[in-house]
Amino acid sequence: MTARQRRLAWVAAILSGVGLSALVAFKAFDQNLLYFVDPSQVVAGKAPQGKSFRIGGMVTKGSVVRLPGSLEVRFVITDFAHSVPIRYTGLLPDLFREGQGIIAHGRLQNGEFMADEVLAKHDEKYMPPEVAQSLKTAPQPSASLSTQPAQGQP
Amino acid sequence: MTSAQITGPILSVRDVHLWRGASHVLRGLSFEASAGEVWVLEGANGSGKTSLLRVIAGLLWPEEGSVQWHGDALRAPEDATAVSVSYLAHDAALHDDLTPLENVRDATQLQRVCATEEAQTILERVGVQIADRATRTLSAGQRRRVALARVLLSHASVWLLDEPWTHLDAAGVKLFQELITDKVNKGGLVILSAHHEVGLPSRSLRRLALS
Amino acid sequence: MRIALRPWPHVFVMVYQRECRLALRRWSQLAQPVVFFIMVTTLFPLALSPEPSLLRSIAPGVVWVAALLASLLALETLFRADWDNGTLEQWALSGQPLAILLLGKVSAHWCLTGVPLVLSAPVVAYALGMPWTALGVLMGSLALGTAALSLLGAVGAALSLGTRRGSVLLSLMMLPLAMPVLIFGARATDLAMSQDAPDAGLWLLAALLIAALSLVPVALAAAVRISFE
Amino acid sequence: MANFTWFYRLASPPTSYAAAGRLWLWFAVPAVLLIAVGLYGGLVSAPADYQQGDAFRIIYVHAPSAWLSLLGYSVLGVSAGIGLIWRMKLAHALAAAVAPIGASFTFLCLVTGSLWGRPMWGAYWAWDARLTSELILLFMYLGYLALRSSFDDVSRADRASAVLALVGLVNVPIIHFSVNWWNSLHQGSTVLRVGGPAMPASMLVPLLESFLGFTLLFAALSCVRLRAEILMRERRPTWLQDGLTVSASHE
Repeated sequence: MTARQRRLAWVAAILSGVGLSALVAFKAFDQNLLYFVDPSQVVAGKAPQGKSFRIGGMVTKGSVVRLPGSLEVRFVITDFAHSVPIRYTGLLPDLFREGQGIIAHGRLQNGEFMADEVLAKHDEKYMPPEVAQSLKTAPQPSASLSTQPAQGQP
Repeated sequence: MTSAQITGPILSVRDVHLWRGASHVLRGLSFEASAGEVWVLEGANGSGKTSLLRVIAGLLWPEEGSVQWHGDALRAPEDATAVSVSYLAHDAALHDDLTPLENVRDATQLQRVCATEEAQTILERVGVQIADRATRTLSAGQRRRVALARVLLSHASVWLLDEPWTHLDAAGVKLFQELITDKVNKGGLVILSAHHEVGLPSRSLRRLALS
Repeated sequence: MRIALRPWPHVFVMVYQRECRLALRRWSQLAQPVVFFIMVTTLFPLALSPEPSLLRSIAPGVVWVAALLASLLALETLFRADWDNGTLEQWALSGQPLAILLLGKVSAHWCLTGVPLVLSAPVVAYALGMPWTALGVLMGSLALGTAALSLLGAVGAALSLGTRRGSVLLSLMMLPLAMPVLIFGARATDLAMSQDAPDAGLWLLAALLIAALSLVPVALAAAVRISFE
Repeated sequence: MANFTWFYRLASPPTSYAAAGRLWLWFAVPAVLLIAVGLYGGLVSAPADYQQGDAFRIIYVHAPSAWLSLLGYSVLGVSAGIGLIWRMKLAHALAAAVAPIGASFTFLCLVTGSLWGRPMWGAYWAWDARLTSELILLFMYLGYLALRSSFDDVSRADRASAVLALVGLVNVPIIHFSVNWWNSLHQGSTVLRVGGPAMPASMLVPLLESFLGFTLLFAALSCVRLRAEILMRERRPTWLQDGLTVSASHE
């Protein structure tokens, strides 16, 4: 083998190694890669029992109840198919509001999700408040799409 | 390649420049070495003898100039010089936790199969009797002898020896002068560095003074 | 002039055997990473509290961080002796592919330090109250992960040859790069403990190991060559 | 080989020193103008966001620095590769010049990101995927700089850190993926999302201006630092002393 052939053999070996590694990595994508559980999975009993996990969904309009004299909040999140009630004590982030996507961390207890952390997921849109106002008043069938929580997506 | 190496010089060093930090160690050095020659690199400490040997071996890359073996530009040591060059550095490349026998045998086995008896014989020839003790117990001179046994075992046609007789006693120096003379008479090429008289036959001796 | 060289698989085996021989002559050094691994993991119950549910929830992270640190610590001196005495130079000049020789050295190193780590996992798992059902995944993921870490860390060890402060430097360079191994390994262990499918994490670890096996030897050879200059 | 003579000429220290000296002003002046215009547009004239209010304005610094942190590492990795393969000293000098700049922008990105996070998520630091990736990127820069600084010999430092930069460059997408896999809670990309930017022009134009402005600033800073690197490395050849005495005699 000449030096050139030897170098080519090296390159071929490395490339096939990297290719094989990519193949194996893609094998991993066949598996469950969800980062958080949605309410439908909770209702279907697919959520981890007795263990904390993340739940993601949209805060149902008109569901937020604050207990007077404490920091406790109750609300319901939905993925537009099923809903799960959530209970949380603590300060909520600014972006938390009804109709907004959130992710909560905690565990299930008697069908209720006891959150120890609530994180607001802000969407990908930036607009002046007037524009947002006019969007809200005008009938917008597609608007709900963008406010849905991005499921299983980074 | 086979025809070229018989006629032309084995090694040509052309206009090699080397800086170490801010100091210009080798300044446009050139020479050609052929089979049957002993080249002695002479010069004071810090004159670049070791650096030049390392450039020739391919461990150091010169900033300018080229080192060619048999007319091929040297790229990586294993491309052109492999097997036919044996390099003895300041450090003898011996692992303290291995025995001298294991050390020389492992080194040789990288290139060819080497039986224990063969290694044993060579070690005895260079005067190392205690081949099965840990190398850490050996004296500096004994280590040097073990390292030279490795050079002998390599069957290389070119020897690069950095101060080969450091730490050796008079008998040891004499032994290696004989070995080098023998090597050159058989058509080998030896390049060594030294800072005093080497006592080698002047017929094949070439000197290269480094400043 | 070129003598027929021994085929490289033979040389790989030869280097592997040399490393094992050397390691067995210093077997007390060999035990150090395992002892470190077990000690660090058992520090957590002492520092936090021995409450089983707490230990169980932090167990995957603790085990993996300890394994990561133990691997890096063990690698620190991997090339030092052979670099100091000039053996690596001889390897580079031998005409054999330096990458293969170094891979042989790292493989032996993993067998001698990584495998004991994997084998000691049951002790650690028991101490942290991990369920026995997760033990298989823990050991499997540790085997894949420590192998990848040995390869990656070896590059760091080779790069820090000839520097003034090897030990902290190695961790500083390699910890960020080792993050994926930590994430995948701890995640797979965590999933296995909660009786979920850990497959994704294991596959990803395997992918990392294969990628490291194909790319690291070249980087190692380059790093070692640079250290000669 | 002959086709690349211009390349080698450019790569010679005297030429590149002079070129970087001329280029940096060409980058710096538009950079300052664009950043001024972009920041004025973003911080003053653009309307507040309908959800995030005025806090969203930090995007005008945050997003360009995030982009530059990645650009910096790519420049670092690519020039390290060129330096290793073609043994080109200029490429190593560029890598050495760019690394601290990239690290600074990474740091800036983290600081602005956590300032943004306080009103948005309710915490300065959320273990969000992008922030975490950015943090690991900062650690990679720091590891690179640590390795570089632990060699006495410049050429060895160049080549060893180049290997590390390349290993890091291969690792960047893997780290990014693994961090995403581990946790995710950040908006998708705003400007580059499919179907065009989801931003009105009054917000978008200043953003693009500041992107371009900061990128030019990055280029200008790189030129200045590259000159310093070349000066430091080329103390020995005479072209420098000649050049310096010539320019001194002109004044």
